[in-house]
Amino acid sequence: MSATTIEAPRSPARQAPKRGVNWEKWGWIYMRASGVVLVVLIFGHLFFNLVLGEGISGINFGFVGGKLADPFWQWWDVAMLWLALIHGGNGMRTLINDYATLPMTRGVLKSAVLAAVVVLIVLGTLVVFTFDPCPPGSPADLLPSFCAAQ
Amino acid sequence: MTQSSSFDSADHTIVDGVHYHQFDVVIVGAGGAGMRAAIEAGPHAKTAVISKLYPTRSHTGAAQGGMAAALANVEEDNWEWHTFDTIKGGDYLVDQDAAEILAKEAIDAVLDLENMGLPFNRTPEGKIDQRRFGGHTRDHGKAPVRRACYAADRTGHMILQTLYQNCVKHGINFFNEYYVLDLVMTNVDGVDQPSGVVAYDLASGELHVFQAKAIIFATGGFGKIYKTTSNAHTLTGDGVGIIWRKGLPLEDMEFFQFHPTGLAGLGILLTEGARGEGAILRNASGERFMERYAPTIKDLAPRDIVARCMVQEVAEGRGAGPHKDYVYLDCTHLGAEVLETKLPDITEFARTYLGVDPVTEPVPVMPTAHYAMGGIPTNVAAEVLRDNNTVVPGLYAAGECACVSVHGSNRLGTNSLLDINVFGKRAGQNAVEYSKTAEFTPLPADPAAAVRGLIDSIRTSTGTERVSVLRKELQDMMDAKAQVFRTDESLAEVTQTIHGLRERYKNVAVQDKGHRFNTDLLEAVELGFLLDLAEVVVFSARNRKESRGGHMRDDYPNRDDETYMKHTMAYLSGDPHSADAADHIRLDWKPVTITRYQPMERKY
Amino acid sequence: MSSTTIAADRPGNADPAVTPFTVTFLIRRFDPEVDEEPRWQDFDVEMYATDRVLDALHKIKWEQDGSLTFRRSCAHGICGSDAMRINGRNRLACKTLIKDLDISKPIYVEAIKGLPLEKDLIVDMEPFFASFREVQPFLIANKAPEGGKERLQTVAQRERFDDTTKCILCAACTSSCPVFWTDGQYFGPAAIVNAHRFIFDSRDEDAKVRLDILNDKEGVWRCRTTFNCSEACPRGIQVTQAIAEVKQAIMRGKP
Amino acid sequence: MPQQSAGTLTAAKKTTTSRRPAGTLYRGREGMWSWVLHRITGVAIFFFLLVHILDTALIRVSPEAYNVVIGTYQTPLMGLGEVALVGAIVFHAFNGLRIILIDFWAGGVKHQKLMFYVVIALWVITMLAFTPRHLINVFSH
Ligand SMILES: Cc1cc2nc3c(=O)[nH]c(=O)nc-3n(C[C@H](O)[C@H](O)[C@H](O)COP(=O)(O)OP(=O)(O)OC[C@H]3O[C@@H](n4cnc5c(N)ncnc54)[C@H](O)[C@@H]3O)c2cc1C
Ligand code: HEM
Ligand code: SF4
Ligand code: F3S
Ligand code: FES
Repeated sequence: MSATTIEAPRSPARQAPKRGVNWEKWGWIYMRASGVVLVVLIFGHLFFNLVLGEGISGINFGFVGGKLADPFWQWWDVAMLWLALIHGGNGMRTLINDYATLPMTRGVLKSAVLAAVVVLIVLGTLVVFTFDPCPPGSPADLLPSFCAAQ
Repeated sequence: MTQSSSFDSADHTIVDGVHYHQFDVVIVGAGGAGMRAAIEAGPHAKTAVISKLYPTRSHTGAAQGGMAAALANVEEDNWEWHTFDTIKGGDYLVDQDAAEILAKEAIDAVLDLENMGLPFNRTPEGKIDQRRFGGHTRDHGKAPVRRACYAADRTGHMILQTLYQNCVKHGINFFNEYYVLDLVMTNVDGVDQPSGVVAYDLASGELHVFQAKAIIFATGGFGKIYKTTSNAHTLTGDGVGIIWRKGLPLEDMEFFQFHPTGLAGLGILLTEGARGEGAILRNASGERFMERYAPTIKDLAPRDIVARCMVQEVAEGRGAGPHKDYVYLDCTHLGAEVLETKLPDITEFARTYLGVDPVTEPVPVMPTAHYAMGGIPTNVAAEVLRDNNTVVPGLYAAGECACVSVHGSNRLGTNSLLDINVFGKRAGQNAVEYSKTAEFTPLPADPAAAVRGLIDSIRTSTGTERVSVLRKELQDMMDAKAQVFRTDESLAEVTQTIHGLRERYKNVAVQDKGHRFNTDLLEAVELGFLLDLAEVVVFSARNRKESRGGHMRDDYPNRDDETYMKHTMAYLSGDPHSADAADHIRLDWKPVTITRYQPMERKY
Repeated sequence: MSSTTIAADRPGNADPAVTPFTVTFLIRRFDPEVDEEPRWQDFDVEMYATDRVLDALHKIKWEQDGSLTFRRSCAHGICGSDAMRINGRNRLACKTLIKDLDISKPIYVEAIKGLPLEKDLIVDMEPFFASFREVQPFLIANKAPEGGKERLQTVAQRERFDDTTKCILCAACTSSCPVFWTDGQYFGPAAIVNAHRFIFDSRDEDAKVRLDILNDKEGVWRCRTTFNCSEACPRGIQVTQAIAEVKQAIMRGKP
Repeated sequence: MPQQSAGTLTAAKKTTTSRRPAGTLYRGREGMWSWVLHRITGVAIFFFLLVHILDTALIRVSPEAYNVVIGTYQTPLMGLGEVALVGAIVFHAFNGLRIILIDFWAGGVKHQKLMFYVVIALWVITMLAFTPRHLINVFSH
């Protein structure tokens, strides 16, 4: 009882991608992982800044400076900065891939997003870690309350 | 262009606007039979499959119930019993050597499909599961046997997909939405030899000539000669019609099968597998009437018998519904579980199209035109016959369009999916063998001339007749007068109608005069084939003054082995427009091959 | 034709179904030999509640305008020829009953989206089938089955991929996918469904290759779970579920 | 071969074939509209974030500079804008969680519609809690 033997398939028209890091897959996973963490970070951020105390009206250099003097909030904001920018940047890349069909436009737009993300991550990180909550010579009423004690 | 894979323009030449291709093997039709042949031919010869539909649109996909093979996976069975059932089911008009091949090779045919990936339902041990089907019995009619291998009620769908998948695997060349409209014959030493086919590319309206060493016709059935049918709109019998117009014979055309359980009024099929799983036919009063007609196997009697009994019940006033014009298929006792898992599609059909839920209500059914037992005569090697004995070298046919004859006067359920696989495979193999030694037969000058003439005359016609009107008249007439029961009188009436329609057909016009995707034009061409075939069916039926299998003559209710134990062979022999069909159709007989089983009375 | 059978022949009809009513169809026409742009054309058709949209198209073609062009074959939802956009959603014309539509307004019928329009309701299916072919939609099993018989498979193993074997390649899903509309490069749900059918078949030995193919730039990761595919599938295949399972399999590295 | 025959084809073939149909708006269901909203909110948040990082960076320049810019955030008009922004973030966040559940929770696909309505409900609740509180802060100063 011999069944028909079937020969090897023709080679696929689109070559199977080579092994190695698969950016599409990891991008997809990253969107989800960062999303979960971002919910906590962003909701915490919004709650602390907009809901507690006087909300938006209470925000000024003194408030922010006071927060960022605390390593806890420093790391909170830096984490949010990195995760959100990369998340958003990757999301924008998806959109560009979807809607920009010309290779030129695609390239330009994606470079722009990449540049914005890199610049802002560097800038933001530097700001958070290098800034001085009590810059000398500034009017004391603008500064966090603890500056006076210095 | 819509062909699938490796066809490129370098492969063909264009002369005077007609494209010329050369292939060793050309297969017309991408249904089950055509693709099974392609899987054999493709790897060994330069092969093209030409199909008027995308392969997966072919009507093999509509088949539901199963494919017979005596695997004996669930109970004792063997191919001899299967052979006997096939012969008895066909009311002894079966060529027994062919039936033996069918039953024997069934086992490999199923295993081939499984090995190609077909997802059959499984037994608890993991083997292919089998179910009961009409007319399939153990030990020569003792009791129903589980012989039909199945995949839910989608067996045909799975076969079609699996075969297409394997064609993709082998990189078969498909020419999709190409309508083959002519077989090219070249006169060599006084004998007409096939040298190619002419196809009309639907997308562009251009003509293509495919020169070939071997040509396989696998174009399926022609149920659209009837109004109520389980067949697709596209089953217009083009292939059979082409062969007919070449003056080659058609065999046993009077035998058309009416499937008992079509959705009433619509004709959409509910598989016999439903009765295989235990569903019961009931008349208006709820009586299980099949007990009266076939006490042993009741609802699982062969289709011709069940269909006849149903029509009789209705005729005698026991039909259900406001017009008392249908009976019920009762599945309610099967339970939702069986219906949803083993018969999901037909359950959905009843719900969608009749708004009837088979789980809780009986479903209205009536017989529906289903299967052409007759067709292009072939021998067991799938070679087309020119007369009772001579083959046409290089020309093959397989599937529903062919008549081997394994189905005789009535096909058993599940034997057709088997037929397309067994004889599709044989056709493919033999075509390759033939093409290895044969030379191309030269094409005549301008081989596309006839098709061009046909197309142009329809396109430019300024006539007043509409295709749809003529077609409807034909179909209504065939349903009324040439269906389950026929008489000389009713058949004579149809012949008259067809002659009238044929005259009007000369005056048919289409509204779409364009070249691209002109389906209007093709419907007109298809109607031409329908008229031809309906006429042969009716003319052959008039000539057989007996009742046998799918052919039931009210005026001759008995089987007459003395006179009619032989196949009808019909030939086109004159101008089809002549008023008297006898002037252009010549009928002849061909003996039935009997090996082991002498004709007996058919009782169930 | 069975399709134009008047409702009176039909059983099981409630009375309202027996009286015909006029339905207006707005059909998006395009004749490549004449038109620069597709245009809408309306037709009034007498219909019964139990008729299908395909019946309406036939009535128009056969009684009013023979040049109306569409594909169809089986007329009962198993061949996959007649996927089209009916009132803004992908449907098979032969499975859409008039009674399920709001006939107080015209019924909009147009070709499926995202594939090149050829004529009226016909699109070029070739890109669709090309994606299908690329996922290697066929059983790859190198070991011969034991004793030259069937490969064994348990009922549960068979059940694992049952849903995706139902696909009729009608393209209703792929052409309903907003991601596919954007640039037509995405493999599309139908191709993934057909890959799924083999990835999860216990008899198949090359799931890895298909997973690799779908791990591609235009593969499963482009799916944004918009569920249009699942809503459109006339066979009731849980398309998004199948895509999710393929994503999981890629992450696991095996089916 | 005669010109009008079936075998000859008018030339304009390629120029008229490949065109993408536009036509009516696709009537997707919950899944599609949630995605449309997710996409729009994602982009909106991204652009806001770009600006927000730049303005926050001003704390490195001088307290005065920062306070001037943050002052503009405290106007009534911007206050309403902030409600919209928070609305976008909240929707994007909840729907993001819905997407993650669809992807990783076995019952996610089956319950995606229900989850969409849960997202809407949670969004309404969150906004009902946030908006009055925020607007009071904006308008009471
Ligand atoms: C509803 C239904 C249920 C059935 N159930 C069963 C069952 O359970 N078991 C069973 O054994 N049998 C069953 N049958 C019968 C069986 O399915 C068919 O007889 C069989 O599938 C026919 O296969 P085929 O390959 O010959 O033709 P088809 O599958 O009909 O294919 C015909 C092919 O020919 C092509 N073609 C036709 N004309 C032309 C042309 N002019 N040019 C180019 N190409 C052309 C078409 O495109 C198509 O590809 C059923 C039939 C129906 C209708
Ligand atoms: C608050 C928590 C957040 C969660 C839970 C979240 C979740 C997600 C998820 C799961 C996706 C992937 C959607 C998909 O693949 O279909 C996504 C996409 C996206 N996100 Fe977020 N996100 C959050 C915050 C943000 C922020 C802060 C930004 C802006 C910087 C942002 C911008 C985007 C963009 C632009 C996309 C792409 C949209 C698309 O492709 O349709 N998200 N988000
Ligand atoms: S998955 Fe459904 S919608 Fe998509 S092609 Fe298959 S049958 Fe059609
Ligand atoms: S419609 Fe498209 S986005 Fe995903 S869920 Fe379906 S493939
Ligand atoms: S015509 Fe076959 S699916 Fe509609």
